[in-house]
Amino acid sequence: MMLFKLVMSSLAFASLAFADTPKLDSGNTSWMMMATALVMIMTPAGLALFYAGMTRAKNVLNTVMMVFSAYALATIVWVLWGYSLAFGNDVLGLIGNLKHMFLNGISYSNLESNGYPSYVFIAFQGTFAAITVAIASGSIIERTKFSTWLAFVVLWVTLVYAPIAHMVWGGGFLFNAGALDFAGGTVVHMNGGLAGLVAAIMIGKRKGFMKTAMMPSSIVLTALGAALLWFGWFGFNAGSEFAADSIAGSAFLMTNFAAAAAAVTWIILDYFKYGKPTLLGAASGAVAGLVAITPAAGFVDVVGALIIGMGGSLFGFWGVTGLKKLFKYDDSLDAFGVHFIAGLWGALATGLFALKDLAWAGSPLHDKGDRIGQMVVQLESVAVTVVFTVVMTAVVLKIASIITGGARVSEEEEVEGLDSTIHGEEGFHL
Amino acid sequence: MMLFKLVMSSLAFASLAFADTPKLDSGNTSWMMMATALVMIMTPAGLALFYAGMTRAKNVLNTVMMVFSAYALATIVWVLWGYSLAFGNDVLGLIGNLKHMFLNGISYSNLESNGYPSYVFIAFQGTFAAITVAIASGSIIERTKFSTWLAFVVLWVTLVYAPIAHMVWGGGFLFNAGALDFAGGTVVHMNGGLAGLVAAIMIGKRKGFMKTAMMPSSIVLTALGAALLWFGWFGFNAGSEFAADSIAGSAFLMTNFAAAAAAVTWIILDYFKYGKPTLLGAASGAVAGLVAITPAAGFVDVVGALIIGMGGSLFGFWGVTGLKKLFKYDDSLDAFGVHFIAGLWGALATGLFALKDLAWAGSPLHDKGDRIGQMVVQLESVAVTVVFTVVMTAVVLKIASIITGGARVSEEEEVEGLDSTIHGEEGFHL
Amino acid sequence: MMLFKLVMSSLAFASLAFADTPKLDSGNTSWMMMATALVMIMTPAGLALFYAGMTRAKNVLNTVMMVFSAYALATIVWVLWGYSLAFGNDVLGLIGNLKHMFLNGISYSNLESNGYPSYVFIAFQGTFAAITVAIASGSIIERTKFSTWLAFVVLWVTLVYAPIAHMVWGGGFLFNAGALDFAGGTVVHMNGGLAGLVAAIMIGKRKGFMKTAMMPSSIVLTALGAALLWFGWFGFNAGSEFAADSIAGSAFLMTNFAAAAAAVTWIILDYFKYGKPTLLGAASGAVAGLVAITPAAGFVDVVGALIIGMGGSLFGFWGVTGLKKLFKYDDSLDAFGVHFIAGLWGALATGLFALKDLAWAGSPLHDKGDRIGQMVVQLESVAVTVVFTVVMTAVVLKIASIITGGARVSEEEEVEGLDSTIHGEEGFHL
Amino acid sequence: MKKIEAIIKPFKLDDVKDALMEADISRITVSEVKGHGRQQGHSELYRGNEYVVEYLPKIKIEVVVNDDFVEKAIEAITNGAKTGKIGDGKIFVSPIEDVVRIRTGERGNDAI
Amino acid sequence: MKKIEAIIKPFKLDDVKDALMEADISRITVSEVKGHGRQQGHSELYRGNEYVVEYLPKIKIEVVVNDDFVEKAIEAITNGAKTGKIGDGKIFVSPIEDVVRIRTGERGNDAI
Amino acid sequence: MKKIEAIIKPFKLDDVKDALMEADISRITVSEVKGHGRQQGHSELYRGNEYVVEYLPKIKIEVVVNDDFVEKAIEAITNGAKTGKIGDGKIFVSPIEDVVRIRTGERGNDAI
Ligand SMILES: Nc1ncnc2c1ncn2[C@@H]1O[C@H](COP(=O)(O)OP(=O)(O)O)[C@@H](O)[C@H]1O
Ligand SMILES: Nc1ncnc2c1ncn2[C@@H]1O[C@H](COP(=O)(O)OP(=O)(O)O)[C@@H](O)[C@H]1O
Ligand SMILES: Nc1ncnc2c1ncn2[C@@H]1O[C@H](COP(=O)(O)OP(=O)(O)O)[C@@H](O)[C@H]1O
Repeated sequence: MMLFKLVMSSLAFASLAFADTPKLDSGNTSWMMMATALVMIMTPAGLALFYAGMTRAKNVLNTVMMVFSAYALATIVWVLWGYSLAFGNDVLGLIGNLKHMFLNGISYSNLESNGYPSYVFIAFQGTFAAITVAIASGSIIERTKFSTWLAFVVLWVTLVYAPIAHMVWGGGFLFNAGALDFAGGTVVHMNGGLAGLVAAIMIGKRKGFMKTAMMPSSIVLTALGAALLWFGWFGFNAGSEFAADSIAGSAFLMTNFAAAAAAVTWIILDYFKYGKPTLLGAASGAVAGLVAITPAAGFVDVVGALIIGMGGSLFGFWGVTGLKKLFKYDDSLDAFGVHFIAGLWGALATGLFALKDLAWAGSPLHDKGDRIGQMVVQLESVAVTVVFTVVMTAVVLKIASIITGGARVSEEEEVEGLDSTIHGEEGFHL
Repeated sequence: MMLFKLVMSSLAFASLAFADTPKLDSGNTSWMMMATALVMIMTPAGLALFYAGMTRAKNVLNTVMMVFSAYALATIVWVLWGYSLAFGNDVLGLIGNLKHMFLNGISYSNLESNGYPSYVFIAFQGTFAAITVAIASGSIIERTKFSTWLAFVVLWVTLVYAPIAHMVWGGGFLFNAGALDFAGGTVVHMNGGLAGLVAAIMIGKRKGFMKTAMMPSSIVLTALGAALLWFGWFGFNAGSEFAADSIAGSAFLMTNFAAAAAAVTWIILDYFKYGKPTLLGAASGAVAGLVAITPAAGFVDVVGALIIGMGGSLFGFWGVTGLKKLFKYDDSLDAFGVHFIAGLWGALATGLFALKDLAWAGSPLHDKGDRIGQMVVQLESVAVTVVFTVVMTAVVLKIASIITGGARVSEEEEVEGLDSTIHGEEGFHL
Repeated sequence: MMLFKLVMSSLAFASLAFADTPKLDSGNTSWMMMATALVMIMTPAGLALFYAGMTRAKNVLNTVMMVFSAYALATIVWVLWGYSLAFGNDVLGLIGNLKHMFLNGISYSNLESNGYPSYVFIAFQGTFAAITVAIASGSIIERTKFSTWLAFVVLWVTLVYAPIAHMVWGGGFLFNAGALDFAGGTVVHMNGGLAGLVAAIMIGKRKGFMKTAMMPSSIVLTALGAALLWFGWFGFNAGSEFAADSIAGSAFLMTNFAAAAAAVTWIILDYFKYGKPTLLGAASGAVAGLVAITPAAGFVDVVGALIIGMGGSLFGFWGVTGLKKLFKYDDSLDAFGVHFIAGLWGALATGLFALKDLAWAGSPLHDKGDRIGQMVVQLESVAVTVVFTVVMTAVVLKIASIITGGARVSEEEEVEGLDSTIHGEEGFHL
Repeated sequence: MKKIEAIIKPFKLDDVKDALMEADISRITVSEVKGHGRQQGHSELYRGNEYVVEYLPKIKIEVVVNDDFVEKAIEAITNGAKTGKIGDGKIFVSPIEDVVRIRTGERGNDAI
Repeated sequence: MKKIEAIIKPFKLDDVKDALMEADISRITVSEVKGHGRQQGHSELYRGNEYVVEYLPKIKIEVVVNDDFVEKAIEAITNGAKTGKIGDGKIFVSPIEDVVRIRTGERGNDAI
Repeated sequence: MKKIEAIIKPFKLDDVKDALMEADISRITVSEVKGHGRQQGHSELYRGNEYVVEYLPKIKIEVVVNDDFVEKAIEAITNGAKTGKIGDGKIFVSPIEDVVRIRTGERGNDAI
């Protein structure tokens, strides 16, 4: 996110008379609306299909429903109070105040410093909140009560996402530390993936986990989901420049390139380890690469993007085939294995590969050319996110679970499938 | 649609020497091309899947084919003569003349007043014509002859859509009344949904309607279709500002928010009435909310959008579960129940919730702060659309039916399924 | 492609002091980023589904995987050396040099003459390379070794695509001849389709070809793929103007119109020849029309677009139902029949229907009003492409085949299906 | 005890089931099969090639009954499945030597 | 030789197969069927209408054995498939007069 | 009358059908089953875990014939289905006591 930089530059401008009244830039407005639409499609279409294709046919609608409803609920929460908590005036460095509930005090005619409407900024940020919580669903699919999920989404966006977004982007205490996170590697991917793991451990394993074969309903859907995620990620990363300019163009190119490098890397890993290059692997690789490049997109050059992309797959591959087997948690669709692990790599790799010139003003790398200092800052912001997310997700899930009388469906429902038992529907009548 | 406003403002400009030669604005041009692409994807992908997922597997290709061919045919009709009938010089306040057939007299270098090419305006408007007639197919699926449908599309776009578009947007007699319809709640959604009902009643019920279970081929497809519709709707609503500006940004945000509110509302209604929150319900809710916010998108604030979205689901829910059972018409995929009913609510709610400042110049609300007067105008425009559409759709379908020797397939064809009997294909060989 | 024209106009500008430092245009940048995203979605989503729906269920993942991996690999090759080979400094009129490997020497802040970042131009061009090679996969599906395909993609982008792109767009010997090819009819569609045919003949027919019924897994997927292709094609064609301006708007409108005309034409042909209008036909028709209009999009008016679109379907229809039966090659998914044949028609029709005013400066038509001369140039560029592609594709495939120990899977693998034998996965567990 | 197997047209399943219920036969097992017989299949098109679908979708109903129910069952199925057109299908009767109800372990006639 | 046909609950397939393997019966043929019996199906919703799913998914196992394996097979299947709840299913035993192994042309007991 | 049931490899269906036609046996019923026998299934991967597909897709052909057609049918099926490799399948012959043609009500040998 370039918020930091934007603030810097508006400070710079502040000495000039016209600085506080940015003029509408139709090109930037056009781009930011499209970027928002692109990030939107990532959730109810991209992620929903990516996940749905991996679940068993008897739970396919429940999977889509969790993602779809997360998008809708998070959007409502965001407009009503989430945005205010994240971007309202700072309270103790931890959270924003509630002044902008219902977007109170923000006129449709307000413009951000790059000359596009504040309402578009709000909509754009809302799609980030939505996908973050939706990512977490991938870890707890096929066994979680739908009512618990709904409660969790509302609470989590309010009490976990909004504070973290505030700390990192909205003027909170991490805001001034100079961490480099171009488009939300920490706030979105590590955050969502880790919340998934915590929830997966608390809710427990699926019946038959590691024993019976749980075959994916259709990897065709997963591949289509990955393609749509890739498509939407252009808005996610290049949109996080908040302008249609050269940095956005660079972020765009690097995003595409890193994703491609990661997809091919996973294909190769599959080939060497198992002798069979899977389509699930290619799709997972693309996503891992996209996750890894997210914090770095606008800061790196071709070599950096290549290494970050390949590393995303390498670590993601290890996350879903190694780490998971080691600890035997049931991170069903690997939200943790892909989003957290590749996101962690990306956050650290950003410190390693960001170019001094492209790094935001205010970061140790940009201001003093201090790469070691930068790495320390990157680690700090990772550590804060991890601690905060683990603790708060556990609290929030516990509350959601109590409100709804337990987070888990009955064993019979799990065996029969959540589509028919919870939703009264079946995925396919072909 | 902002046409009304645009004309106003060009009148205002007319006193200035340079008013008649708008300059190209690359930002607005960029946005209007993308908005057109977004509305395009709504029909052959969004609506096609939304509908296909709800039909029985034996008719799934026929359903897609009706929507796909409607897009293609309507596009041809639009360029060849439809645009001219809708936006050509006024004839009796009812329809445009044929001067611009084949886009005669319109150069590729013509610009609209916001500085984007007239050809983009024509393409944008064409996608509206296409989706309107495609919506109607949802009511008559699984029993209608394909040849009749093709004839109907050509006639309906020519004789129903073009005149209504002219009356409301193109300089016809409703043009000056000051009705507020931001993006086509009346012209598109009420119009298409009502045409569907008329056709459904004329063609008659499907064999076994209300008796045998007609299970949807795959709600996964329906949910994907809804997500793509939602995505495209950003172009539909925010594109109807015809500029990348603050009002567009506001329309964008409100569209997203109202859709989210509506999706959650339908989930809750499902839960309370049947104990099972269905994915079909969540998807239908999102669409109902999008329909309802369409006429209001650029006029309302957060509270307005919230109420309009929730109301869209409330009335839509009643449309498909209450009204339909009461009158026992076979509106197969609920084009009427969702598009007309939620569209009607939206048209009236626009009068209730539009903000004076945002209302178009020339409307009673904007000019005199007269909300009652505005409601009267809204009712008037609804009434005219309803009467015109009902009568003309019946006439047009009758003609199409005569030309093609009856509008309905034989009973054997209906039982075997339209995919194999009409198209010689089957939906799935898995 | 407007490169030619751009170069012309920058030459014109060269006399002015400020010509070499174009200013950032946020509108053009916004449009070119979106256009790139649109072309991207054509490959791993549009083409992948278009093809996947046509293959048998046992090969559906392999089909997606070939397209998906082609996108990723081609993107890597493009950034690492392909771009330099295509657009680097000219060597012998045939290919660019390797100066820009790894984008060496190109700064993120470089702008193209229309004021958008060079990095966006590179990304945009990369998506063209990717789809071109991916198109070829359609001819050799269901029997080709995956390892051979990977090797082929790398070699073919390097040794076939990059040189042709250089000759036509990058300053090579066809660059100055004045051929009109707005968005890549020759470089992309004829090229990819012909490579497919050559490969299909070399690899041989599928077991049971022309004997057993090979039923498509799901035409629903094919139709969705066609819709996404259509959507992305707006970026492909209108993006090839490299600006959000009037010509782009015209290319946009004509693209949509020609596709619609072609879809309806194929429906009619199906109807008259077989009595059954198929959805596969409607989808194929749309694609054929899009292929045909590609070289002509920014040059023609409504009548030209209509004839070109209809002709695309007419010749495409003949390509897949007539020509193929005559010569009995196994062009499995008709990459040759649709892309080459309709592309050839489009290339020639561009000469016939391009308007003098819209033709690029430097072409015989524009400079001297010489349509005959233009036709000769069009034929020349077609002939060069054909000869070069046929010879080089054969060479490249031979090499790929040798490296990987034969290009074809064993008969048992072919019978069992490539999904399980090569990838260890199955398309559907429903 | 006999097993009665019937191959019928899919859209007749409900009628056959209702007829069996009326004859007090309420336990049946149903599966999807494809039949090849005198009835002609429709044809499918792919790229202009016409493939006759040689196997028509049929439903197989299996019901195991005590000997005195055999004629009733045949009658019920015939009534439910008959359209009078080619392709109505067949009923096959075969001997069953033993039946076990898994839940209770009951055997023979009682287990049916 | 006898054919043993069992209709069981789908999620019991693995247990039944394992039990048969232990009884040295390793060749089986399995198919998906739908059962209608005393067990009640769940219901599906479509637009607020509730449709009871009258046919429950079941698995049919077929195994042809020599006469001295019949009781073993019945016992194995019963053990594997039993939950004690309604819907556990049935086992049917019927005579087989001849068996041919296609690969070798062997006949009768040897071919099983 | 006998019922001849054969479990064969899917890709041999066309050959078997043709062989039966030549032997003047033109009415058959076909269904998809899964077989477990000596033939090893391929394995499927999911996230690096290898699952052996224990059940291989097979086709079951059922044909009911008069007694004098039994050997012809067996021969035809054997010829059509044989590849000589493990997994070629089996043919089972069992008695049928009665046959009814639903369309006409015909019984016994005439109804076949
Ligand atoms: N002898 C048989 N063996 C196995 N299946 C048969 C036999 N005769 C008929 N069938 C099944 O019954 C179906 C209907 O038979 P068909 O010959 O089409 O009609 P009809 O019985 O009315 O003459 C066939 O498709 C086939 O599945
Ligand atoms: N007489 C029968 N003929 C055919 N199938 C039967 C018969 N009895 C039971 N079945 C099959 O067994 C299944 C279980 O039977 P059900 O009556 O539900 O339970 P239970 O055997 O425990 O009383 C049924 O769904 C049906 O498929
Ligand atoms: N005794 C049996 N009972 C039921 N099905 C059998 C029996 N023997 C073989 N089959 C079926 O025949 C198929 C082929 O048998 P298999 O043992 O693999 O090969 P082969 O018969 O060549 O030794 C099996 O997959 C199974 O479906």
